[in-house]
Amino acid sequence: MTSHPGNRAPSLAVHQLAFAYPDGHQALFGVDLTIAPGERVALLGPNGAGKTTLVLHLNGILTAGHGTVSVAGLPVTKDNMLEIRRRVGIVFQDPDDQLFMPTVREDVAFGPANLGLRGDELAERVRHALDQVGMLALIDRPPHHLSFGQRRRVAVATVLAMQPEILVLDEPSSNLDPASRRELADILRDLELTTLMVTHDLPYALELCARSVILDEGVIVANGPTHDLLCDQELMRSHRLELPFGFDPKSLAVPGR
Amino acid sequence: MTSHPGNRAPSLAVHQLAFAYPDGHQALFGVDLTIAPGERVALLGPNGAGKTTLVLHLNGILTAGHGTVSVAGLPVTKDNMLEIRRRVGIVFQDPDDQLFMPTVREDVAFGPANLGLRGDELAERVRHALDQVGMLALIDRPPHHLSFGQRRRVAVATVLAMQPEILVLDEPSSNLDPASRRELADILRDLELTTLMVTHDLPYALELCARSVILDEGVIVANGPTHDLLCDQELMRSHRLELPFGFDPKSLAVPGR
Amino acid sequence: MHVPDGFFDVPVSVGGGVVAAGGVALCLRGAHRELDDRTAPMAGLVAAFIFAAQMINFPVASGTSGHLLGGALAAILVGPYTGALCVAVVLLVQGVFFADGGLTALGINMVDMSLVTVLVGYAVFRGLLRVLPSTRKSVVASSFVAALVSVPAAALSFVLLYAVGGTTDVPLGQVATAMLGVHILIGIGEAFMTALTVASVMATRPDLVFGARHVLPTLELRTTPATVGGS
Amino acid sequence: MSGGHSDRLYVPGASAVHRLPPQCKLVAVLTFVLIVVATPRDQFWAFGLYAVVLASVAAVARVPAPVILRRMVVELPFLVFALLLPFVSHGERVQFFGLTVSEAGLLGAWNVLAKGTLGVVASILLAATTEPRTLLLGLERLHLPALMVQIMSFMFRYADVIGGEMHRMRIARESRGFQARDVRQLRVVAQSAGALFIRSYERGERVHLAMLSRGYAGSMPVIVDVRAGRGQWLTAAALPMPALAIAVTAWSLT
Repeated sequence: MTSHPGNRAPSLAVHQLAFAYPDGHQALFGVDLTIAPGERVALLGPNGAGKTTLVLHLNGILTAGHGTVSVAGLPVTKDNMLEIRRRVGIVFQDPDDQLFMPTVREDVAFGPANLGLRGDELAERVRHALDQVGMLALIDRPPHHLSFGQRRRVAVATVLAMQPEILVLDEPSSNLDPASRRELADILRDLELTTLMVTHDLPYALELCARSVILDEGVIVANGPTHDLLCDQELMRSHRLELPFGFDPKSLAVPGR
Repeated sequence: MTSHPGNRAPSLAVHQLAFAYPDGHQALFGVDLTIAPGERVALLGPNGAGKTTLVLHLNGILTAGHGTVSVAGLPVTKDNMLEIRRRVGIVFQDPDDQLFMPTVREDVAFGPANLGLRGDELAERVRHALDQVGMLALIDRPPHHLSFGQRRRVAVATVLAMQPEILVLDEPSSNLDPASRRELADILRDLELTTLMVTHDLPYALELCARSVILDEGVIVANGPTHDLLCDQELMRSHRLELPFGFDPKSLAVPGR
Repeated sequence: MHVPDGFFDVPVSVGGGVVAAGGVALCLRGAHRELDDRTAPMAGLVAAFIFAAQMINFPVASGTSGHLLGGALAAILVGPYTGALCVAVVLLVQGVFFADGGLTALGINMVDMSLVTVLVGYAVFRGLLRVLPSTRKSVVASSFVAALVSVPAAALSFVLLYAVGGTTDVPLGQVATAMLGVHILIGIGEAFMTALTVASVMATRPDLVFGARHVLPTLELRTTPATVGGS
Repeated sequence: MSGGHSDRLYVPGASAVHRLPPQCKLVAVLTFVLIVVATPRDQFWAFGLYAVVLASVAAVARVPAPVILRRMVVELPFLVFALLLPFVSHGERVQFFGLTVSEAGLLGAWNVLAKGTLGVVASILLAATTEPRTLLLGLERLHLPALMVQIMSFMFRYADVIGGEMHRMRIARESRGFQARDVRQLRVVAQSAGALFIRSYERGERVHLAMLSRGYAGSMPVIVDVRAGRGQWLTAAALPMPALAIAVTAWSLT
């Protein structure tokens, strides 16, 4: 499903993006970020660094004060908003915000139905997406009857059903118990989809993403292999990114894709 | 403030506690747990193990179907509920559930004011509690406008202001960025207060608590030094407690108190 | 005061239904004008809030407790159209899904508890704000009076409808006096609850109090020349 | 533990009543209740027969009697009102169990009690045999405005979420020694309500963002639809048709 010929346009290209909120508070000061097809990248940074603001630019919820965003070559503009929102699948932090329909089936169908899919084709999309996250058995359940970990997985399926070019996850590991955390990691790895993962969870970033970027005060201050960044104690500390107790990336082999 | 003579009654003594919800679902099947004054204990266990049910028994929000709970020698009964709620300070997982007043000051004053404190004594309690969590400077701000990490710390202060015998924390590290996580750990360590910490965050448990208990399917299945439990891979796996990627307790010295 | 079936005769029940349908249609249009494509989720969440808030029991006198009706509160917080719409949705759900209030009396219930409370409550609120100084205290005080008046107003509209289509011949003057008396008492509870809730929202998110947006302070501009080196 | 109560209404089952399309059931119940309301109050036997009709529906749907009785408590406030009617009404006085009461008032009380109770039981049966979700689809088929149905749908989805937040806020309050004893505590209760409103409103904004992110452009896609055939409409008529026959007889006897 996701073969990536080498000469495709980057899945995501952010160029010199700057943005100020209407109240005058400037959150982004010229962000550059390129993600190749099939890559998994972690977006790290302290609270208030501008991570959420950046994410909301990727699918045109916020529109740039300056600079450009393009997804697989298509620029984010008013005219092609529907196609952009198909291509960029954002999984928000609280699954209760994302699962707003009465049943799992309808929730997963919501996105593709907005794209015009109907009937068998729609049903097949829904089944496939739920199958990818291992939640097919719960298709007729109301979302509020699921456990938190199950809801997070269904939230991922709602976005997969749109067959996105890039998956953007906001704190995917938050509030998960250890087993659910690992199960989600396995799912994300198996998807083999271009992924941008916004997270505070540095071990999770290292486990899943070969490359990381650090955003602080509205600019990208570091960009490189996750393992290298995490081992640079000076860099990490200066951006309020401290490794958790007992976690030593130096002792680990660099995880492959 | 917290000197602990050796022959005091245990801060918390739970004996043969069993409980079923009105719908018939039994959540606890005879729990025994004793915590000595000044001890910090982690309560581990998978989702649905009964952890929240147990916590709500500690201050009498739920009352036992069978068995007893006592706090510093005082049994949890209807007659001494106010004193029990002073003695047991619960910090809930979502600070938004706990903070509802227009300012930080009023929120922290809420508990001690319910105990009858007024005037200078109340003001002093509030200032002291906020000082303990390093939030004194934000005393006049609306909690709603603080960052998540700041709200979690204010939530701890709302409970400290009641000068509890035992501090009970539900997932204290959830949703915190790495620096806020460490800052909270420093605060909790400095408090030197009897603490029961309900958590999925195994590294955090190891960092802060010398002893852990594992609750699964409504019974305590393990009780011992946190380091030993975490190193017992068979035990951990069988209760859906998996260590996060890159975290190896065996490589660590046992942290002292 | 969710009226059950059998209280009103068929013509008044049907008439109430027609008026309610017209009123709700008007509110749908008004809410859509205010909220645009946010109408469905926002009105849905506000309706869920009212539904939950009606379950909050607050102490009235020793032993007894009351609960919020919420018409005036909804109108002040989210505007009259969305407010009336949300209360109407709550009544519809209570009637159809919880058997609380008769199906044939649904129209009458909506007219009394949604349209009349919101209309009267919001009119009083805005009227008072027009004559009072533009301060937070005025907003809170106006909320108090608006809620206080809205409850007996609903009771009065009930009595009027009963005079037209009630199924039992009762001395209307006495009933009106009794209904008003009881509902002024209920209104006092409603007024305290509404005013205090509006005050607490004003303290944290004043922009979320629809009826008082014009009371928001304008941005402060500091035009003094900057000192080099800071303070 | 779960804060909401919308789940408790539905009594799962696979009876003929459960299987009927929701729009058929809605129309059947509404027609039935209208007929009951229009029946002359002094034809006491008619109301007995209506009760028999409802009891047979309950039997076919296998909704246990205790469930129905328990839910009938919503009617209680009006029971009190009905009991007052004989004492305050105009008209001739009669002796009734040793009390002097108004004859018209006595009939009025009977009228409200009988019709109100039949209406409540009919609504309970509707909610007990139809999932809320399905009932919403039925309302949509009956041309309730789509926006209205969507608002109700969001309300159902989030009533439990907000109820849960409210429940947790109450536990957190009580854990800090709060007890709502008298009027003086009203301020605290109202502040919680204010905080709950802000949380609900902000969640609404986040839900809207999540909808936009999945291609929402102002109209909800129709994903599930329920159609009713002639046979199902005829089956549903088994409730209002006997009622109509009873009512016509009752009218002709007055």
